[in-house]
Parts: sequence; structure tokens; C-alpha cells
Amino acid sequence: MPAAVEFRSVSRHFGPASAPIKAVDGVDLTIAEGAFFAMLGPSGSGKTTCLRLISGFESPTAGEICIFGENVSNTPPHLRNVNTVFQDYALFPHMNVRDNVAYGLMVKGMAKAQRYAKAEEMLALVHLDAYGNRKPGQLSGGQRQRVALARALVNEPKVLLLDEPLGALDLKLREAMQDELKSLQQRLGITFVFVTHDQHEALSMADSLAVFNDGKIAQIGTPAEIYAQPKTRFVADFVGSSNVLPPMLTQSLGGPAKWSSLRPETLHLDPTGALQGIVTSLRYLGSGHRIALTAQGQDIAAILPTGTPLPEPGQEIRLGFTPDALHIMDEA
Amino acid sequence: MTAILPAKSLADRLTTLFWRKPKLLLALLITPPLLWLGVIYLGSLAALLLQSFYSIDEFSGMVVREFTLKTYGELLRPQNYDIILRTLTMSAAVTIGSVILAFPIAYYAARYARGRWKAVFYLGIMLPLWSSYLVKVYAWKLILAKEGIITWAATKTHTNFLLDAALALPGIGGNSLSTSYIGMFLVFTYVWLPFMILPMQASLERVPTSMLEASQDLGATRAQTFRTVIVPLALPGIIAGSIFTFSLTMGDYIIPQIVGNSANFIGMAVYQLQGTAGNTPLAAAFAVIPIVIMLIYLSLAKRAGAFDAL
Amino acid sequence: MTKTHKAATTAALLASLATAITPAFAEMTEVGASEGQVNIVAWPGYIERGETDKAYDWVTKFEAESGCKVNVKTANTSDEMVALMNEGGFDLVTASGDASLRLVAGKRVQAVNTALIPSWSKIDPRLQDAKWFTVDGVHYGTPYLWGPNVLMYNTDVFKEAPKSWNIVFEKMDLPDGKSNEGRVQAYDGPIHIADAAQYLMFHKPELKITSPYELNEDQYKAALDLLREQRKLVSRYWHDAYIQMDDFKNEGVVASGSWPFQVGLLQSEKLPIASTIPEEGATGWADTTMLAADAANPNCAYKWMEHTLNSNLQSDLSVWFGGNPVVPAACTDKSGMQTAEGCTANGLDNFDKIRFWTTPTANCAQGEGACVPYYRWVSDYIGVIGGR
Amino acid sequence: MRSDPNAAPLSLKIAAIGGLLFLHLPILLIFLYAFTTEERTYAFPPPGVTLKWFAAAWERPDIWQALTLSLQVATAATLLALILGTLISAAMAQARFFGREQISLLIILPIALPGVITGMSLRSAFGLMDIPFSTLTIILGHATFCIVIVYNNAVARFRRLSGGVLEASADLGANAFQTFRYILLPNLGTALLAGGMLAFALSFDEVIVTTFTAGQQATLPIWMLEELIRPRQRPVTNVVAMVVFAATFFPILLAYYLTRNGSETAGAGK
Repeated sequence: MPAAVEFRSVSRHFGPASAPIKAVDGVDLTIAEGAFFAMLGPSGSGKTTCLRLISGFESPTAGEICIFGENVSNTPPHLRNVNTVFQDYALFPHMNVRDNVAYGLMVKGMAKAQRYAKAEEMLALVHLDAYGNRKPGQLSGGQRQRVALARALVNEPKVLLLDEPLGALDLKLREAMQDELKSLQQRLGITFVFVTHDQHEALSMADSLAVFNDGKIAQIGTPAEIYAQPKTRFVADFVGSSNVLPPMLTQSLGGPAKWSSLRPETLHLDPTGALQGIVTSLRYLGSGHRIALTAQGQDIAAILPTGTPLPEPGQEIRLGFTPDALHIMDEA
Repeated sequence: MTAILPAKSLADRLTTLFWRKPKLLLALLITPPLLWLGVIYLGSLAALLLQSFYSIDEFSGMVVREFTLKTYGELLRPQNYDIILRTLTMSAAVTIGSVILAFPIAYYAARYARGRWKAVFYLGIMLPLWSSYLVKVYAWKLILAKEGIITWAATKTHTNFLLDAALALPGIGGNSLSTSYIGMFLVFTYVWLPFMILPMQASLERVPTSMLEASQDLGATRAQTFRTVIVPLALPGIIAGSIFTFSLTMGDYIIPQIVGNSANFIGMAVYQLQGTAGNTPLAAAFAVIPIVIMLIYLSLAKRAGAFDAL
Repeated sequence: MTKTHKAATTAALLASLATAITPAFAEMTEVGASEGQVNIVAWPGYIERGETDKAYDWVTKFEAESGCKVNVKTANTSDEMVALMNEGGFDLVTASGDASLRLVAGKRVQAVNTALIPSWSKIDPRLQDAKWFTVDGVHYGTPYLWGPNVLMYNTDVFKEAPKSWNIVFEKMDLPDGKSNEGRVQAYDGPIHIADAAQYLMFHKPELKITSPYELNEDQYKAALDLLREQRKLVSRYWHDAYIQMDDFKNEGVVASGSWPFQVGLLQSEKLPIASTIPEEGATGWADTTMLAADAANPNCAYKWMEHTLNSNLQSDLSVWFGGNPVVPAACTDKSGMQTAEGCTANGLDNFDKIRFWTTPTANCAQGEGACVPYYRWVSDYIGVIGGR
Repeated sequence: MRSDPNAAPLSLKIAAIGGLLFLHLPILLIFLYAFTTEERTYAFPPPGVTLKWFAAAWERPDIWQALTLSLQVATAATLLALILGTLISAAMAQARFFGREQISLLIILPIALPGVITGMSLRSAFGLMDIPFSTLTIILGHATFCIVIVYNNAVARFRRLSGGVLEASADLGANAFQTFRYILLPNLGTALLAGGMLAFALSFDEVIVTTFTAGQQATLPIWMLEELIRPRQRPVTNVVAMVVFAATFFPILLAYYLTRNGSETAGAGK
């Protein structure tokens, strides 16, 4: 069974061949059918370009892209059986919600009654059945987002692409939509590929993810793998808020002379702990306290659960951790 | 269902072609207008300019098709130099006059006029644009004539002395308003005024009210707000409008024929030299002046972002 | 449409096609079927179809009889006429003497076969071979009308006719005691230099001007100097007959060189206007209906030329425009509104005293290249009007 | 002094309304002389009032011919300008490419250069290409300077139209033609209509370029020029000017509401 999406040494360069801007640089990627796959990275890391390569709005400079085993490198967007939920939703401002949702069916030539029936069905799925006659301008952000979703899903795509789909929503709505998207994906069994710069979103929703940096994939894996075993300083730093320790410090903590990462929540106060430093500040997080300290010239963060006695700023403390919390990275 | 949908129609296949060769679509879109503007229009402009490097034979009056700069030299002859100077002065004066007259209208329409008044202002500015230029010019002739409406009104109000004082001004005065530069200035300003108001209003409308409030909030007086906030923000519109007022004045040959003292303007000179005197090289050389001025003007305007306000 | 009609139309179409393709180098040998229209460039007031005054209409009947619709494009100066003819698209032009030879030299007009114009013999003998349309014995058109450039004046200001052109050339007080500054006009065409030259011919014999159209550098300079003085008096030059009439009505203008046409129209409006030919004499125009080299409608053009020599037309035209018929019989045969007295008033007997407009050329009676050519008249007159 | 910030200062109000009056008093004069009983000297004030010039204008075939021609020319030129202007604005909105800046300058050139130059150039081009002067050449001349009007309106709308909707359309399976028909055209519609109306107005009143590109045909402005210089029934010109003015009142009002609504829709997304 072929993968839903496969990148084979795909590059996308912009600008002159002599001094190209490498938006995507030699990416190999396999996304399994039925996956909820996240592409995570800071802006400009190439994740959105990868999404646009799948939908067809960009063409690879080198390499090839397959969808369900078929090479689509030569297929224009309108003939690819994938659909996109755009970042700004890109709803058609002159059409009402129903016409927006039915658009894909209309251009395929489906009869009016039939396509409207399907559109209503889709609107019901996203809980907007009463909104068919409204114009996009009359909807809230969350509602627009769901219209965009319905409009993409009505075509029964083999892969649904989501470009920062929740970026424009406020926190509460975003969390609700995260759940909704996840359950929708599970119900429909369609492969979801979504792009985000929000590591929480990626970790909580995806069943596997790729971390992008500088046009390349820094690491692919399940959220747990990425979180617990970052391969590079960049991943460790970008995913979660890890303490990235230089080789010298790693060594002084009993590790090899390599870069390592230490998650703040794995640290605890321990008078015999290996990590010694001076507290610089304290911050209340609700679920606990975040303590910033300097150790051997390095800024270190630790999260202490509520109930732990707290040090004062300026106080020298020692922190301990379980040995497997110190994750040694491949990167030298 | 597979990942690739079949191309069902010619339109689908063409779309595929456009997608594969995005330059092709661009070329298809741009070729017809470019053929027209780039080849025919620019080509004929170039052909016109080429003629300015020819000259007129002193004896026969026939055009000599040999490269020379002699014709350009002729532009510097006092009578021709006068024409250029006179035209540019008038164009500049008309532009400045239009800015001053247009500003209150544009500013009021953009900032204060609401609802029905907004429509009144819009119509009030657009309608004169739509009513025949020629009939308006002739109406002005009636207004400005020695025995015309202004004289009539001045007599009725016993303000003849003001009119006489204006006409006695050296250089721009004359026997009557309709044969003086003052009269010509009035007519030019009148006919081109809407071309200044519209872009000015458009750019003033883009100034958010909050910005003016912020300025006042920061303690700026009205005059300071005007000078430091409104004028700079209206500038693209003013420049865009001035492209029209300047260029239209520079090239017009009908108004100087009807109003004024028969002294030549560039537009008239080009028209007469080319059409009636058969001196195409000199006409072409004259034509080069507005072209060069407008090209410089346009490139400066582009830099000032005035094209968006056009 | 009947079959015969159709055939006739086809024939006419083919004929016009043939003439369109073959340049009309050869003279016509016969006048064929009407092409349906004729396009004429004319002076304002020259071709009337009763639109201004129902009594003056010499087009409607012609159109009905010949089947040629007459399309008229008016021009205000000779230069404009030449330009229009250079552009093409016209069959005929009523060219004055300062345009006619330019048109011949420029090959814009073709020779006319006088044998195809039955009324040719009725033309005033003084005009039949006039040098402004006859080159090497070949005729390039049929005479249409001639007349003087008169001095038009306001009778409220001038109780008596002015004796000299000096009222428009030199600063002075007019009979009403006020200065002539801003109250006189001059023609806005380079040919007006000839009027100045003619004035100098009379007042400065030491310049030895023999013809106002043949000026050497010194004579030319003197004429321009006079015109520069005139510039100070003139607040607006007249370019167009109707605008001049407006200026006499609304702008306080009281004297100017003009055409009998304006005088007649202003008088018909009961305005205090009269005209005279002062002691210096007058320049004048003798106009010829010329046939374009590439005329698309030569048959209609020939029909029109014959029509123009009809004494009824000549009679009405000379009254309407204020000129002299080229068919002298029109003055006396009562075929139209003209009378013998009218012709005398228009200067019929002054033919030899009028110096007709001709195009100044470098080669003149004073020698090869001795005279100032016309194109310089054009640019210098622009300078004079501009205040140089 | 801190007055209500939403009320205009009196001086501004006076200047603005004074400016509007300056724009309209001469037009009122044109109207007035359409009713005068005295056609020769146009003395002010007119001695009497009559409606006979309306009847006279109605019966003049030359007016109808000129009006018909002007309508034909303006319609054809506007259509041509709409097509060419839309094409070029689509190309300009679509991509950055070599020479883009130069092209935007080129589009503006025919209207930024004085009409006498545009007219003369076109005339010589038609001459060189052996195109006889006809209605067609008038239309081509007018279309040349109308393109920029359409272009300006269309390109502004393109700029406001989020690029995403065109991609969304393709993404949902529409080919380029369907996208044009269902997405682009409805969104550009009012901008094109407004641009088209302005272009129509410009063409309808154009005289300078027309004198160079017309053959024997007279458009309404050319007819007016002839008529004003050589008046037969002078008030008839005023009647025509007045009728044209009145006839354009509603289309302008319509264009105003169309473009206004257009900007409201676009503003709603903010």
C-alpha cells in the first residue's frame, strides 16, 4: 500500500540559479495513509512551501512528489485530488456559505439540487447547518474556519491540507477546534497534513510530525519521540522549551562531550544535585513555578510543581534530575 | 478514486498547460495590450521623435531626412524659447491654482461629507467632468468677455476698479479678461480642476481618522496637523492630480486659441507647425519637450507612490 | 432594389474601385456615373445649403439632380487647407492663391480637363488662365470666387470710412477720442505679413517693395517691425471668421482687416458695421476649386465644378460671401440676388489693384533665393504674435 | 479651541462649497443660454426665455448623426479598453516579471502625455500602416487612452482581492476559465463597471485626439467644435450640452453606489 504523500529529494529554489534561495532543500518525506501529520517549524523554514508543493501551487525545482503512488509533479492543482484549508480561509466573498461549500461540486458539473444537498450535509458536519444563506463577511472567525473546512471536505479529497488552520482564532476557540479537527479526521479517515508554527498544536494533534529548519527536515517522528529525543539543538530548542546544554556543561553533569537537552520539568531541587546555579527570577505558572537560574554562565530553566518550597532570587541552589532525563544529541 | 483527476475538457488541458508554463499565460495576457501600446503607440512616438532629428531645407521648405541637431537649436530661438517658457509657467500656475482650489473640496468630501452630502460632493465633482469641455470653454468666453458677465457683475456692484486693477497688472493683464493670461489661467484651472480633486480625495480618504485624532491628541494644533500629517499623506494624490493638470495644460491647443492674446503655447505650436505649416521636424522637436518633462515627472511620481492614487 | 439599379450600383462601384486603384495620372476624358458623394474642403461660408439662411442654398438642388451628396469640411487658413489635402480623403478644395501652387507643386491636385466643364467659356477672361492655378498652360481647377480683404470698422466710432490702414498698424486716437489700443485686430495667418508689406509699399517707397509676396531680407524685416508695433495694439488676432464677429460684438473691437463675409453677416444682424478699401489698396483672394490627385469621386467632382459656374450659384455666392463672381454674367443677368452695383461695391473693377494671395517662395522676381520663403513667414509670425 | 472634531471648520466649509459653486456656475450659464431668445450676441442677461431650441435640436439630423457616432465610438472604445485593461491588470497582478515597472509607465503614458502628442503619433502610425481614417481609427485612438482608466480600477480591485481566493478556486477543482468566470469576474465586476463608465465619459467628450484620428466623421465634440466656431443656431449647442449633462447624471450616481459598495465589502474583512 503506497504512502499518502511521498517526497523524493524534493527541492524548491527561488531566484536566480546562481544564487538561489532554497525554500525547500532536498526533502525526503513519507506520510502514511490516514495519518494526522504535522509540519512544524518557524516561519521561513519551508513547511508552507512543502504544503504548496503537495497542493500544486508550487512546482519542485528537483525531485518528485507522489500522492498515493502517483507522481503528481506534472499535475496542476485543479486536477489533484487534494484540498486545502487556507490560512486566511480564502472564502469567496461574493457567494453565500452554501455556494462556497458547493463550489467544488459545481465546477465538476454536479446538478444544483444534488450539490446543495451535499453542501448541507457538510455544513451539518461542521455544525453550521443554519448558516447556508449568510455571506462570509457575516460570520465569526471560527465559523469561517469551519466553512473553509466544509468546502474542502465536500470534494472527498484523498488528502486534506491545512495551512495554519487555527492561527487566526483565539485561544479558547483554538483548543475547541483542535479537538474537533482531531475527531473529524478520525471519523473520516482522510489523511490530514497540517502546517503550524505552534509546537503545542503540533504535539497535541499530530500522530507524527516533521520539524523544518532552513528548508530541510530536522527531524521526523511521533510527538513523543520529537519531544523526548530531539536530534538537534534546533529541535530541542524549538519543540517544547528545553535547556540546551553545551558539551562542556553536559560533561560536567556526567555526560559525554556533546550537546544535550534537559527538559525544565525534569529538574527538581536537590541539595546534592549536579547542577549548581544562582536563581535570577521566579514566575508563577498556575500549575507550578518556573525558576530561572545561571549555571556556569548558562541560563537554565526549571519548573517546580506547586507545593515545593521555593528559593529566593539571588539564592544559590542545586538541582537534580534522573539520569535518563539528560538527552544526548547526535549533533556535535 | 485516484489522486489525479482526469482532464475532462479543453479548458482543463489549457489550464494544465498554463500551470506548467506560467510564462505562457502571462504572455497571452500581456501580448495584446503590449502589442497595441508597446509596438504601435510607442513605435509611433519613436517615429515622431525621429523626425525631430530631421530639418527643414532653408530654401524649399522641404523636410531633409538627414540626422541633425539643428532643429533642436531652433527651439532656443527667442520666439520658440518664449513659447516653452510661457507654457511651462502657465502649466505650473494652473497646477498650483488647482491644488489650492481642490484641497478644501477634496478634504471636506473625504473627511466630513457623510451620507447624502458625500453623494452630492461626488456628483458635484464628477458631473463637470462629464459636461462638454468645449461648451464649458465657450461659456467662459462669455463670462470673461469685455462686455461679458464679470464686467456686468462688476458694474452692478460698482467694483469695476478691482477688475481694472487686475487688468492693469503688467504681463498678465490685458484689454479684457478674455484676452489676458488671467482669463486663460481661470479657464484652464476650471476645466482641469476635477482631475486634481479626484485623486486628492482618494488619497485623503485613505488617511485614517484615528491618525488625525492621534495627532491632535499629541497636542498638535490644527495647522501643525495639517502640515505634518495631512499634507504628506495627501501628497501622492496631489502629485497624481498634478500629472493631469500639468500635462493637460501643456498640450492643450484649444483654450489658447479661444481665450488669451493669441500668443502661442506648445500645444498650439505643435498643432500648427505640424498640421498647417508642414514643419514636422520643428513640431516634433516641440513635442519632445512635454514628453521629456512628463517622463521625468512620471518617474518622480512613481517614486512618490503617486501611481496608486491615480 | 431593382435589377437594373443593382447593375448600375455595381458598375459605379467598379468604376470607383478602378479609379481608386489606378492613380488619376491621366486627365479624365468623360464624366461618368455619379459615385454618390463628393468631399470638399472649403472656406467657411463658401458652400451653403440653406442652414443659416434658407435663401442661400446651392447644394440641395445639386444633390437631387446629380445624385452626389456634398460633404463639406471647412478650413480657416490656407495652411489648414493644404494640411487637409495632404492627409487625403477629399475630392475638391477651394484653394486660395497662397495654397494653390503649393498644392500643385506637392502633387496633391491634378490637371482638370476643361472640355468636360461646359461652362468654362463663361469664366471671366481675366481669370481663365490666372497664374495661381495654371502651370505651363495646364489648368489645375476652376475659379470659384475672388474678392478683396477689406477694412471692417464700427460706424459708431468711424462716422466716415477710414482712409488708411494706419488705424490698425499705428498707435493713435480714433475719432471717438479713445486710443486704438486693444480695439483693433489683425489676421492670425502668416499671410498677414503681406498686408504689412503692402502698407509699407505705399508709405515707405524707399524700401522698393514691388510685390507684398516677394520680400527680400530688408523689406521683410521692415514688415516684421511694423507688425511688432501692431502687436501692441492687438489684444487678440482673428483666426476664425465667427470668432472675429464675436469680438466685434462682445470685446469692443472696432476695426480690423476682414472678409466681406463677416461684414455682410454683421450687417444682416443690424450691427453698426461697414467696410472699405483704404488708399493703400488691399490684398485679396482668388479662389479655385481644385481636384485632388487621388480623388475617389471624380465624376461627382466634375459635376460639382460645372455646377459652381452656374450663374445663379455665382450670383448668390457673391452676395452671401461678399466677393466677385468668376462668371461676370452673374452680376447682371438677375439669375440670383447679385446686382451690377453689388459687384462694383465688391470691387469687380478693381481686379488689377488687388494683390492676390500667393505663396512666397525663395526664388522670385528679385532673383534666385532672393526672397524670404513662406516657411520663415510662418515661424516669424508666430514670434511676432508671441511678442518678439 | 476644542470644538466637535467631526464638524468641519467654517472656513473649510465655505471654501469647499465655494469650490463646488465655481465648478457649477459656468454650467448653469450653459443651461441659461439654452433658453435664450437672443442667439446672436449672447448678451447678459438674456432678454427672454424660449424652449424653441429644444425643438430645433431635435430636428437637426447632424446632431443625431454625431450623437450616434459618439455613442458607437465610446461603446466600442470602452469595450476594447475593458478587454485590454483587464488583461493587462490580470498580468500585472499575477506576477513580478522583467519590465513590469516599465509596462506600468507605458500604460499611463497615453493619458499622461498631452493629447496633441498622442493624437499626432497615432495619426502618423495610422498613416504608416495605410489605415484610412474612419470610425475604426477614432475607436482605436480612444481605446489607447481609455485602457489606463480601466486598468487603474481593475488593478486596485485585484490588489484588494486576496490572492487566496483564486488559489482556493483552483484547489477546489476549477480550471482557469471557471475561476475567471465564477470568481474573478464577479469580484472585478463593479470595478470594471466603474472603470468602464469613466472610460466611456472620457471617450464621449474627447476632442483633441479625435481631431487627429478622425477622417470625415464628426463625433459629438467635433460637431460642437464646428458648431461653436461656426454657429448656425448657437443655443442648440447649449441644448445638446445640457441634455448630455442630464443624461449622465444617473449613470454617474449608479457608478458611485457601485464602487462605494465594492469598498465596503472589501473593508468588511479588516
